[in-house]
Amino acid sequence: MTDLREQETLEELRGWLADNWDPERGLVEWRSMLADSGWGMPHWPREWYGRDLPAGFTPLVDAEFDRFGALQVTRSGIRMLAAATILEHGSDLHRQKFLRRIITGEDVWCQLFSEPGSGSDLAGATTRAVMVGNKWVVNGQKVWTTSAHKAHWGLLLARTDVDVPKHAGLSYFILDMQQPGVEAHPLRQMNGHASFNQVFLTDAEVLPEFQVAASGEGWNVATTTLMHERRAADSLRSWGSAGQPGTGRIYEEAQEEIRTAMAPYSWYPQRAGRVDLVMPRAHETGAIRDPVIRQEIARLLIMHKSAEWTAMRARTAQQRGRPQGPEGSLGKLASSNVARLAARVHTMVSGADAMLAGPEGPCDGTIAEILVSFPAASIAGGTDEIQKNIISERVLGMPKETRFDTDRPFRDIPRNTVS
Amino acid sequence: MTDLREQETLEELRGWLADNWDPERGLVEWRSMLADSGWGMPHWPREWYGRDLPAGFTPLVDAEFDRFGALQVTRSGIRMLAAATILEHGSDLHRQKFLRRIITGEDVWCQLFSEPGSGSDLAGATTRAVMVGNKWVVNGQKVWTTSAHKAHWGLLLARTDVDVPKHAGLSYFILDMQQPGVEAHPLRQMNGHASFNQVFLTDAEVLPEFQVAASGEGWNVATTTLMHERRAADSLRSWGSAGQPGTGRIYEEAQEEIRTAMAPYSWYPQRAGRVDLVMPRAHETGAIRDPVIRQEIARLLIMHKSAEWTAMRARTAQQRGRPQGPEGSLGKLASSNVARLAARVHTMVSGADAMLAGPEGPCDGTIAEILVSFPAASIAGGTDEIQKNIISERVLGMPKETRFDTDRPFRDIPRNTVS
Amino acid sequence: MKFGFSEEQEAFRDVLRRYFEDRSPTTEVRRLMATDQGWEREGWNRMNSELGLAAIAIPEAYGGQGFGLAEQCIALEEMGRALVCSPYFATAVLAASAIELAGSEQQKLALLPGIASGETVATLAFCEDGGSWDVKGVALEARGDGTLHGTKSYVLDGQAADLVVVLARAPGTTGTDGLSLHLVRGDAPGLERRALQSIDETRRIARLAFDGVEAEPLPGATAPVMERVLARAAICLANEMVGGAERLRADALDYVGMRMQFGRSIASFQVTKHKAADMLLDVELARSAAYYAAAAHDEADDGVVALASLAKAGAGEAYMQTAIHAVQMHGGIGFTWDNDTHLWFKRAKVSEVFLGTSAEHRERLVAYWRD
Amino acid sequence: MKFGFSEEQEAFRDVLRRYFEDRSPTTEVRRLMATDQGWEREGWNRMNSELGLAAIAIPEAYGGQGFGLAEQCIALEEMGRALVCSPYFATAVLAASAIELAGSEQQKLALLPGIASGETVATLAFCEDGGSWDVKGVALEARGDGTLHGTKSYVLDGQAADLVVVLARAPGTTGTDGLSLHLVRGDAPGLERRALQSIDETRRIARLAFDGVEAEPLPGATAPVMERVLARAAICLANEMVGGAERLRADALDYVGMRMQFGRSIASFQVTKHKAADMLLDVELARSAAYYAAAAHDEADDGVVALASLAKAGAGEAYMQTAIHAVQMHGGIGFTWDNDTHLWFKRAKVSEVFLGTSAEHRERLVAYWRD
Repeated sequence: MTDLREQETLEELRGWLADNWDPERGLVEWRSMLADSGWGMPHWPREWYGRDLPAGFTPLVDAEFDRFGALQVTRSGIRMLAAATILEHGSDLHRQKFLRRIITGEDVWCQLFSEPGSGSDLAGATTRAVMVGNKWVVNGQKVWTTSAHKAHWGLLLARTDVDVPKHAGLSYFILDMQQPGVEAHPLRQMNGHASFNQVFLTDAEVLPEFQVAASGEGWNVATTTLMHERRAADSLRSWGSAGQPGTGRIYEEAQEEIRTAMAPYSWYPQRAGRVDLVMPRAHETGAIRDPVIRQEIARLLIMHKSAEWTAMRARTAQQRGRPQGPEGSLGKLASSNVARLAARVHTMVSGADAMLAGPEGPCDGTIAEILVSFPAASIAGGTDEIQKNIISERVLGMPKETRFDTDRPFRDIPRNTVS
Repeated sequence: MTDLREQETLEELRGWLADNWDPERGLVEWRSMLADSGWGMPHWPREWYGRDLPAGFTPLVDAEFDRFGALQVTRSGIRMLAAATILEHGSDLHRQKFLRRIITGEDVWCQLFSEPGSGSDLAGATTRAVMVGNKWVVNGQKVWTTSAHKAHWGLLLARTDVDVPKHAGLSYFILDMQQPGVEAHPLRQMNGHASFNQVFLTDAEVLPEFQVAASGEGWNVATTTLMHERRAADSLRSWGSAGQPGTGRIYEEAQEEIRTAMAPYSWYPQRAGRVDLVMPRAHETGAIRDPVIRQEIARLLIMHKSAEWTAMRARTAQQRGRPQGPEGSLGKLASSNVARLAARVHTMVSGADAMLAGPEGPCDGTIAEILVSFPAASIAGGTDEIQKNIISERVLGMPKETRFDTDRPFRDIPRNTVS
Repeated sequence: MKFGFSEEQEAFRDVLRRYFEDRSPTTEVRRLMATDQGWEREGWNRMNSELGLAAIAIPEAYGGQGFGLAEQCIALEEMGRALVCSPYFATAVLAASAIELAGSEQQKLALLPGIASGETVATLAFCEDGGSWDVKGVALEARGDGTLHGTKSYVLDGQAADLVVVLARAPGTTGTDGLSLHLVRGDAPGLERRALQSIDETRRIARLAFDGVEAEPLPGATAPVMERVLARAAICLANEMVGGAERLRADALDYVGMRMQFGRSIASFQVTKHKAADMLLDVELARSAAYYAAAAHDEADDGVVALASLAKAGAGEAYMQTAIHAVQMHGGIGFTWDNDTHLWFKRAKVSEVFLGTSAEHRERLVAYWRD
Repeated sequence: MKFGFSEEQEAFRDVLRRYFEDRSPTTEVRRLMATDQGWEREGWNRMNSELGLAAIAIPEAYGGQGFGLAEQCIALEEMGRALVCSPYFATAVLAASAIELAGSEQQKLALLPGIASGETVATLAFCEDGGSWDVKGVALEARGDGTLHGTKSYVLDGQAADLVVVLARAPGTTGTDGLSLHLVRGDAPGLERRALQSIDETRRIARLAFDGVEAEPLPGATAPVMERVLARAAICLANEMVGGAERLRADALDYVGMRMQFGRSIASFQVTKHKAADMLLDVELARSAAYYAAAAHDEADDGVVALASLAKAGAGEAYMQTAIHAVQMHGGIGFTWDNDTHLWFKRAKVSEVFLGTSAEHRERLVAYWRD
């Protein structure tokens, strides 16, 4: 876009905001206006709630909302993965039925990809979808599903053909979560939280028009969803730490929405090791005077700051339009090392108190939560092992692991008997 | 053997020693008498310098030599690997020609297995032996060969057929090392020592009768040699630390022989990390007062003592006739961890002095030698990676690595271009 | 010293392993850890009547079996392996050692038979709010009138114990001077007991407040005696930890052997194999140190205090490392409540600091061995 | 703070990399390390006349190029990568910083141009036989008559330097009091210089004995100034170390990619792949810290002394770990003299303790950051 067009567009937006923004509106009402005007998703097509603006222009639009003190659409969570997937691979029926309520936030979505038997190996899914009469009938079990218990719709990856190689036998569906064949049970973690669900699908039904793309195209569609997942995780973080609200009904509703959406993630900072608590705790317990513990604190701070600066280097490179280099891919691995070391250091700093959980435990139990949450840092979102495979193969160009499961019918591949 | 037979045998030995032992004899003269009498190798067959006694009886015989103050045959070094291999796989010609001079120590032997292109993968040897006229003609390069420059005979593994799978195309020869086609060059290590040789074979010749077993049987024969190698390494250590000599010509000759044989191994204790020096050095430098260094010293001592006790458990189990369990296989891996940690601790203890090599360096340069020798501990005699493969596959029964090189002609296997 | 187990000892271990496999599967552990007390008299009594476990190391003269620490450590290793919920450690290790080493003949005759039979559940109240297992950190006062004033914390099974052995000091003393041990009934007036919530739900700890509690002194409590009590406890804990680490290791190995991803067993990935080899080495080294320390104790080796610290520090690192690897080898499943790995993971974490952190024991080791 | 390199800086790096690839291949490194001095005037002069490297960070007013530490660190990273044999670190880092920060205007005008042009090879004599890079460890005396008495050790290029900047203290002072810096010509009467044999043959160190050597004082030497000199040196060393570590990492990766065992590339083994990933992470984290510290220095960040220690400790661990992995990935070949890996391995070992050990720098970091 030329600078001139930019200026005109932003002026138009300012006018529109001046005419329409009112903090006493309801959240859904305001978002409906954003959907209709296209200002909520300016890079989407005009016919689907957007304004056909280039993607790079969206940050400028958002900045204008900020300056104005107006709320923008919350571009977070599974529903945005759904939107991206539907825009790219869905039918007009899907776009018509789902996109608007994704923008307004009225529908809750969940992602039904992982299974107990295929953690790192998503394409090994065994949940079956079979056409019976004029409907797809789905049976199987999904896991690590956030919000399944309150979701309206689920993005489902299921196997429709076992006689072709694994990636070729998958199909992609939009599943009505509020039907009898869908049961969501909370999945309790070792830290006591239950942020995820297991979803049992027993003769759950999907109308043929709710299939996304053709049968056998499921892996391809899922790849689109997954590509947006990492980005969504980042925006989730910034959503959770969103700034001070203004005064008015809409801010209250937005805060309430954030609280609800963030509740399952309350332990995520602990999972990452809470490096921020190390120094204050060391002063509190007197461990700061112990030269042995000081060494471990230093090790942790060195690793943590170096990882932060590595991420900063990656961002700087990106902003200068350079290829990002290896720094980006290394972040996940670094953060799992930091979490593990942080748990070690917190243990040393707390000494015998490291045994205590609950409100009497150090920092109201936060230290205990670190000590029983950090193992998730090296598992969730791709295990350390998967990260190292990716770094060695994609960043360092080393040979790929020989695969034994890609060139023969799925039914012949050895599969899990345990989960 | 019954206890009665045992007693008779030992009495016979005592009588023989009383009649024959004389510390003023030459070493070779005495060992010739041991060969003729069979007392030097009592578990060998009577026809080949032994007495057909059960292997378990040998320690009793040796103890009797000790009590008497008489020298026994030195059962160490490559020559003993040669003897074991020849006894098991050799022809009578080989036994006749070599065994006696192995016992007397007149012949020096070396082992020509490793090649620059096949370190961990001995069966990948590419040195070729081709029958030309009525002789085998050998071309290739061997490496990590101790004593090649002064050896009379070499145990050679060479490829005689490239059209069969790798293990099936190897043959085993006894090579005359003092012929023109054999050139031994010292191989200098990063620590400055040159304990090994590279051996270049250029149209070296082997008479057909000096082949051991049939063509294509080489890997099988080599396995016998390798089985005895570990045991030889142990006895080498005890040989090197053999007790006080008595007085007399034979003791002097034996000491001289040990000195010569041990010279290439002078840095081996440093390779292992010299844990024994840590405490004295820490007192000397004052590092013993540094709580941070004390922690690292403790870590090292814990690992070192635990490894020692693990070896002790293995020996105790063996003595009680129990299966040895995993303890034995773990020793090599533990000692490489100890060496690495010891180098770290020595660095901390020495501080800036850790930079200094040579006579002015700490402990007359011994610390420096540790710091540039310890990496060999995790490589020599099987890398850490190979040890972990062995432990996981043979001890823990985990699946073997998929092989791509065992079921097709050797000529079709991708091979090294670099060494 | 040569060491290793006799046929009888191996047979004893086999009996215990089968017993606990039968009596203490993880379903039972999960049931008990959800109870208020964390264990039940019934199972505890059965364990003692059928196997006489609390009696193992107590001298025959006091109603025990008169075996050594080596035998007791076999039991502890197996209990650590099965994560048995019981007051064994508090009673048969901590309290029994304190009474045996510091009690008068009369006290031993009066108290040890009850402990040996399992009838008396007892514990040792050693450290206080600072969390230090160094006698220098003791502040609780035993006054001239025989009453105790102060608090103890992290007391194993402190809330359930019938009998509490309490470490105190004379008013005005510091360091290693003026120490004394005292017997207090669990229901003594002036004693207030409050459960602390531990990360490890299979083993309970409590905070005990003494407000002028009348107590009976044990005559032999000095700093060196307390050092021996702690050394014995550390050796026992090290063996228990080795049992837990071995269980985690073996279970993780089984799991990766059964688990398929990408059409192959996870156990076939070289990285998994090497991790399994490292785990075996970690556990075997810790095991050797734990066994050696127990054997040295029974041979009345002077160096046993140092060896106890060595074993405790070694086992502490190995157990936690093994637990971290074990969760990782299970992947997402290993982070769930329903998977059993976290039960041992949490025991590992708590054992790492109980009786002193690994760093503290390393420091002690060097202090003992520096000459 | 955002940080990263400008186009100009990247271009500068490219020029240097090509230059050193051409001028300092390992054949040349091996040739020079076998000489008495470890480097040659000819190559040193060429490097300065063609690239002006010694001048980079010296202010323009004193004949330098007036760039920041960031630019100098690019040069050091590339020198570390190529293991260039030269007196650069001694001259352009140690001596130049000391003179710039503690010299009088007149001294700077007199001395820095010679250093910037490469004509003057100089060094800083800081630590003594105890091997401490803490000013408190300085014992060498500067007497009232302007003469120096005492010894200095581990002096980089101390035997070859034309000019030695010597850290001393006034008789009777201790700690951070009474410090002073002095200029001494390499051939001054009463100065005895003796080469020390270093593990790292590519970089020479010497012991200097001062027996009443007449010296010219620099007026500005105080403990805080020396702290800044050391911080600058530590940042420079960290960047040099990162260059070396990266070279080791990249070379080992190339090697395993070419090396076949068992009919497949060693690089195809999962354990090798994961080790390569870990090595990349180690080096990248150390790199970020080294770059950040240099950038902070140029922004006159108050925290630069702490950041220097952070960068030095981080690079120290990463370099040595990378060197150990690199030898291992080469297998037996990596332990031979003819393979180049050991050249960097030894530099890594020496750099680990030069300017203070990693543990010392970690301790300093916490001391700075504790509030």
